[in-house]
Amino acid sequence: MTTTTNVTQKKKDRPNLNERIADLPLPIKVVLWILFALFLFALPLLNIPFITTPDSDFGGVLFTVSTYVLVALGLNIVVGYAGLLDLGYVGFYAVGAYTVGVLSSQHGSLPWLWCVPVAIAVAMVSGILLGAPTLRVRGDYLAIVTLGFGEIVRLTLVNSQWLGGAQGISNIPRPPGIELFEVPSIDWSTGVPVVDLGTTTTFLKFGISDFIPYYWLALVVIALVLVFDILVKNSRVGRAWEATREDEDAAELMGVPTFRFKLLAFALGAAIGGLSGALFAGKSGFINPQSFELLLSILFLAAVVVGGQGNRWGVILGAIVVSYFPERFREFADFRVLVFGLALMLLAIFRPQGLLPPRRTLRAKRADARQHVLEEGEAGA
Amino acid sequence: MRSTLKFAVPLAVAALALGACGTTGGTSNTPAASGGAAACGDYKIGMFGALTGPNANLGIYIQNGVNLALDDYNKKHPDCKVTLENYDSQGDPTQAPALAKKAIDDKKVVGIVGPAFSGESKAANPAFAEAGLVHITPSATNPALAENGWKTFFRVLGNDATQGPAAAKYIKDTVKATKVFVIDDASEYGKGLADIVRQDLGSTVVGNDTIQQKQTDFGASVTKVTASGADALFFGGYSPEAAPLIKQLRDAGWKGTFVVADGVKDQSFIDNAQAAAEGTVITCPCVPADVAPDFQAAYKAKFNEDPNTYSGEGYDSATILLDGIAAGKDRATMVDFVKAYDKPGVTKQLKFDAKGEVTDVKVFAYKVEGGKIVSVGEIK
Amino acid sequence: MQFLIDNFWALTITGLTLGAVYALVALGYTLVYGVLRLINFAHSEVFMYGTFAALWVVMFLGGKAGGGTGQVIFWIAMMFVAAMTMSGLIAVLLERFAYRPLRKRNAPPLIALISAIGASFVLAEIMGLREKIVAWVGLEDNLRAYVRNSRNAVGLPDIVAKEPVFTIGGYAVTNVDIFVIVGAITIMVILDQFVKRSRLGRGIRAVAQDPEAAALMGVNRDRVIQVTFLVGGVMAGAAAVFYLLRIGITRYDAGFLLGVKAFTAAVLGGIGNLRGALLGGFVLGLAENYGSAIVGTEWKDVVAFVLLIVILLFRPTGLLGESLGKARA
Amino acid sequence: MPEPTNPEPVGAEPTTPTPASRPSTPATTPVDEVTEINPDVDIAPEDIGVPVVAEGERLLEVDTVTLRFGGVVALNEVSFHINKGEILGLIGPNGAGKTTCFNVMTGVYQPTSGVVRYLGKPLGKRHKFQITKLGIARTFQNIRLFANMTALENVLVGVDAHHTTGVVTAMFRLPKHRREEEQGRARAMELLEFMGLDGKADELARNLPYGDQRRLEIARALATSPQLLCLDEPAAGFNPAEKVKLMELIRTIRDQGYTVLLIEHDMKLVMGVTDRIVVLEFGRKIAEGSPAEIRDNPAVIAAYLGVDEEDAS
Repeated sequence: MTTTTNVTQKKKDRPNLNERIADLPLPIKVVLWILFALFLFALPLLNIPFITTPDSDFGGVLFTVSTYVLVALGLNIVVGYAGLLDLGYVGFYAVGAYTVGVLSSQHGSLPWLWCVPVAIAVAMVSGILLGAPTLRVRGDYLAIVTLGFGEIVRLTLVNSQWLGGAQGISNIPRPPGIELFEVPSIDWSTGVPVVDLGTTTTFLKFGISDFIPYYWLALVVIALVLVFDILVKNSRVGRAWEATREDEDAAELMGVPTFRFKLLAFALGAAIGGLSGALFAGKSGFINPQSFELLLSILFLAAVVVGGQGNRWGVILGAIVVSYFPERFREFADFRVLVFGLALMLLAIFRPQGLLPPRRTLRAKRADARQHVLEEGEAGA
Repeated sequence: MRSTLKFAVPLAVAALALGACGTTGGTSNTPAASGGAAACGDYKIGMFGALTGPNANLGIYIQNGVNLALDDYNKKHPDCKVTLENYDSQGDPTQAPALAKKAIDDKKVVGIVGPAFSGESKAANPAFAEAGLVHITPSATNPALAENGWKTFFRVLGNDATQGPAAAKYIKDTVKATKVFVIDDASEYGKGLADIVRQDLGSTVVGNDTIQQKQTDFGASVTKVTASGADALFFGGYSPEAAPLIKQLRDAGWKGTFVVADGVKDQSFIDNAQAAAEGTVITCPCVPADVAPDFQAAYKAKFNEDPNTYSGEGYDSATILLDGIAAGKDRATMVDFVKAYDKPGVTKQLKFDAKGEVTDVKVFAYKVEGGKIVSVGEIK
Repeated sequence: MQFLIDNFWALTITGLTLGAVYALVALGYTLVYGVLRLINFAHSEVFMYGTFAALWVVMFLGGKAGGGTGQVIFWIAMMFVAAMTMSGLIAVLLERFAYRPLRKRNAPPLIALISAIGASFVLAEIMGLREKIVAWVGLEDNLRAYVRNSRNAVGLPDIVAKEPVFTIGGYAVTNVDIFVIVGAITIMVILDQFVKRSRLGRGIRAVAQDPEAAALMGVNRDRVIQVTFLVGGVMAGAAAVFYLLRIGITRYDAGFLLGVKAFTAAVLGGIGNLRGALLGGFVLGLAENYGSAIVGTEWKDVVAFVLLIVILLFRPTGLLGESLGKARA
Repeated sequence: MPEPTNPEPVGAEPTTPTPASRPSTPATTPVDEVTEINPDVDIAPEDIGVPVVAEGERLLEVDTVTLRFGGVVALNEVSFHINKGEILGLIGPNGAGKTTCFNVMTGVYQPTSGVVRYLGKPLGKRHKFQITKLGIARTFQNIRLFANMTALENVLVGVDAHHTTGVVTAMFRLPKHRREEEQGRARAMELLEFMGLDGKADELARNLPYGDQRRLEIARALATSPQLLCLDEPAAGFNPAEKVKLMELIRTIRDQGYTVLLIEHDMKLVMGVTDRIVVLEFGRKIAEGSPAEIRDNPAVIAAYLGVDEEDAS
């Protein structure tokens, strides 16, 4: 479907970046995408000054960022698409991580790879178990119910010895790897980039302290989830979610089984949360309830809303902001959280639609502006 | 896509400009070493623990001790100063591994004081062990930490398995309690300790309860304690919960003896519980300050307060590493140096067994009297 | 279970005192929700600032154990004045800087939650960093006693000696217990009457019911919202004093958990409903205590949240429903 | 009922949950160029597997339905029926229970007593979406489009009512997904074209002029391929010229094979377009008959006496 409103016509003389990219021939677009993907994969090795975190290992930070991105994509289905306010998302993240922990170390010795599908399934089931009775409560009530769920999960982890209690679970196996070749990194310490053969990463060795392979793994998982997200969103399912978010009663009367679709969103969101939890467990080898505090749920939600709920690229950006900046600006030390809080407030005030608002709001704004101009014109005439 | 390219070009320029200034912004703010002596390795030691955030108290007490040790060293070695590199984990095991990696990648770091908590230790220590970087913890007391076969692991204080029995012994022999109630805070430290006490006291335990960290209202626990008729209460946990707990117990008219461990040995416990803190028995595998008056005086001179929990342990941990640097050890040879170390520190004789546990562990009993923590001697 | 029966009154009275604090804080959530339909996430910090104000004023007045009756009454009165002023002020500032700019820009409702989360971080961290901030300004010598160890808990001097007044079912009810429960209910009744009878109260109800109609009727919405925040803040200030008298200590992050509980109480009773907040607070306080007695203290919060979920399943708008706008509020 | 029942008084529409989804009100939106419909586009209902009665037979029957909210009797033993292929008008003064009646027929409310029969069988207790699937579709008195979705997407949601694509089908782009998507889009575009909205398929619903929003609502309802199309005051906020167009539209829709139930205030419109009329007052049926009969019915005249229909809403 092509848009033929006067908006685009008016802007034809100076098309914006998105449109210029969209106008590029397909092969060039593909090449650009591949280059971009390569750049992402190479990022922890490039050690680009200013972007690289000075006070913490960049590979490790990038892995953390990518788990946030994954979580944000999952939560975006729940909050952004289906419009359900979930304040307990960390619960599913914990369920995923602990499923891996329990099966691979605490009460079993399954390899990590086997645990991942189980973790996804268990998280999904927990999403359905929570959602089935509670999705009938509306809006803000759901927020507190999910918040309660997150806390129930955490407290159960702390107080249940079967799950390791406060000690957590150690010795979780790593993902299987194959050691193929060494990838050198770039050293900038002299001011010009030099290939540093001394600091290398073994391609696909999931070791104890080199987090770059985990980051690569997370990137692949993100790519898969993104494809899934795009395919599902552009279908009957995505439309049903949006309709439910816009007007639940009207959607129901237009033949959308809203409850079923809300539950579906909840289950899929939970599954993705569980998947990122499983990744986290596989990377850190040790989990305890401290990694699943309520505050994390709030940060996850902040990632989605700050980025632009409903826009997958927006929430990715939001997740990066929320997880990367506190690591990048460690030099603020004790003032980090304060500055982060201020940044959230300023973002809320100056980018109320999020950093990358969803297409719908962008277009709505443009159309509103046009209407405004028309009205003014009429008034003037 | 084009935006990325556009973005990349000025970035490269900026990076070059930065590079021209001599720093990349990527390295830490280490002052350039002045000494040109061949022996001077421009070494650093790392401080790994919570320095900001809600758990920062303990980390800062340790850091103060470490800084004091560094001052001593640098005064003696003005040509070849050692600097401190902080790895602020906020006590969060999620952040710990990346920080550990950062420390490992910085080849100038020859040893780590920390990690301060048991949780972050489990997350970070495997990486240290793999890299062969020594880490001496001044505060992580979980006994299981020593059982992982980490060759680089050392601990300058007694673990919960040494303190727990001592606390139980004190309750039995000195307090002579016949009915003991045991409460823990579900934390790794508190629960671990309380479980040992429960086990050692056996049938004299008349009741158990578990509270949560950050809890402030203990109405139900207070009712349980008073209803049990206990004449002593052991609490495994930290001072933020201990203060309101004892306060609310005393308000409810409970008259028994309150026994706690080193997690509560903290002036803020007394400041906050005030009159209710009087008579509290605190066990601690730490030497009373009057044993090392010089350290106490130096600490007070520098930080304008008395040394606090684990400051002395922090000082000792750093001193071991600094002695190693003075002896010309680098990262690879430091492990053996620490393993063979045997010198008196401010808290105890510093000598380690094969697992990295300090051998000379004494547990002392302290009592709150007149708003001060006073030593009442070793628990033997 | 036997334990619960044996100690029924002890658990009930302590549960009620805790519930009173929940209820007063819950009012702030409920009022703001009623008028703006948003969760004032930063309300917990409003409460926390109240506890510090009350504490500081006692320190400033040199309050200590063993004061005469007149002195104690004066100290407590000053605690209320300080805490209510501080909390009210913080609440109004919060509205002014975190919410009003969003309202003016017609931001989507969720973004207000983000702004509130940001504000909550900022407020808590300012309190947690007060030592450094004061040092920055250069006042550390004058204010050391107030800002020392700013990440640590701070205790209220023992200004009130807790005396048993009468015994019920083996539990000696203390003067503080009575003061907290009676005081909280009295304040609630006053607020209820204020909302029901005063002009401003009617304005609050009108805006809660239908903002557009209220605007057409000449109600100044901004002013009503400001007053709502102020009233919610003042209630949190009162709660702060009761909390301090009962718990005895506070900390820069003391608000968070209590805020979650108070919000739970508000939802339990029916958010937007003043009497619901009172009922929700007391129910939650009791449930926590009874739950601790039956299944163990470590499951106290789990009991609270499970209760919430169960109640919402059977009464999706809380025990008393949403009704700030309706006459019976 | 599993859903929380709406506590609001009789006849009131449930309020929209968030301000964002509230479509612009007629007062503020300027009425743009009048969109012309294309009556020649074939929009006949698709075969959706619902048994169809013959022309002129009873499609839906309201049988002595009573509905109480607490102590208030909203509907009192109301009975009437709709025949296949006709346009039935449901009229009455404000608060007569028209919308409530409507809600009972579309499954929003369950009758306290009495029964609604559809294709000869009781409608019974069903989810709202199931009733839509059975072939009853409706529009709303105050427009309730999916404001932040495009016109096309709005209609697609309606078309989707009879689709079954789920996550797995969509994820692997199975043939069913492709087939449903293609057919769905074709049908949606057909409907938009019929309504004269095909040029605005990619506009967000909230940005459409008021008249187009009304038409889009009808298109969305038609998209569910209903046996019975219920229009709740479709002419509200229209000027006389637009009302004439609307009458034409309703007739065309009927001619394409739909049965129409029309709730309307505007007597002229109702008289001009309907085949039969049912009149409600205070929850009771006071008259039923052809427009001519209703016009002369003394009870109806009494009920409407002094009520200016033009301003009634």
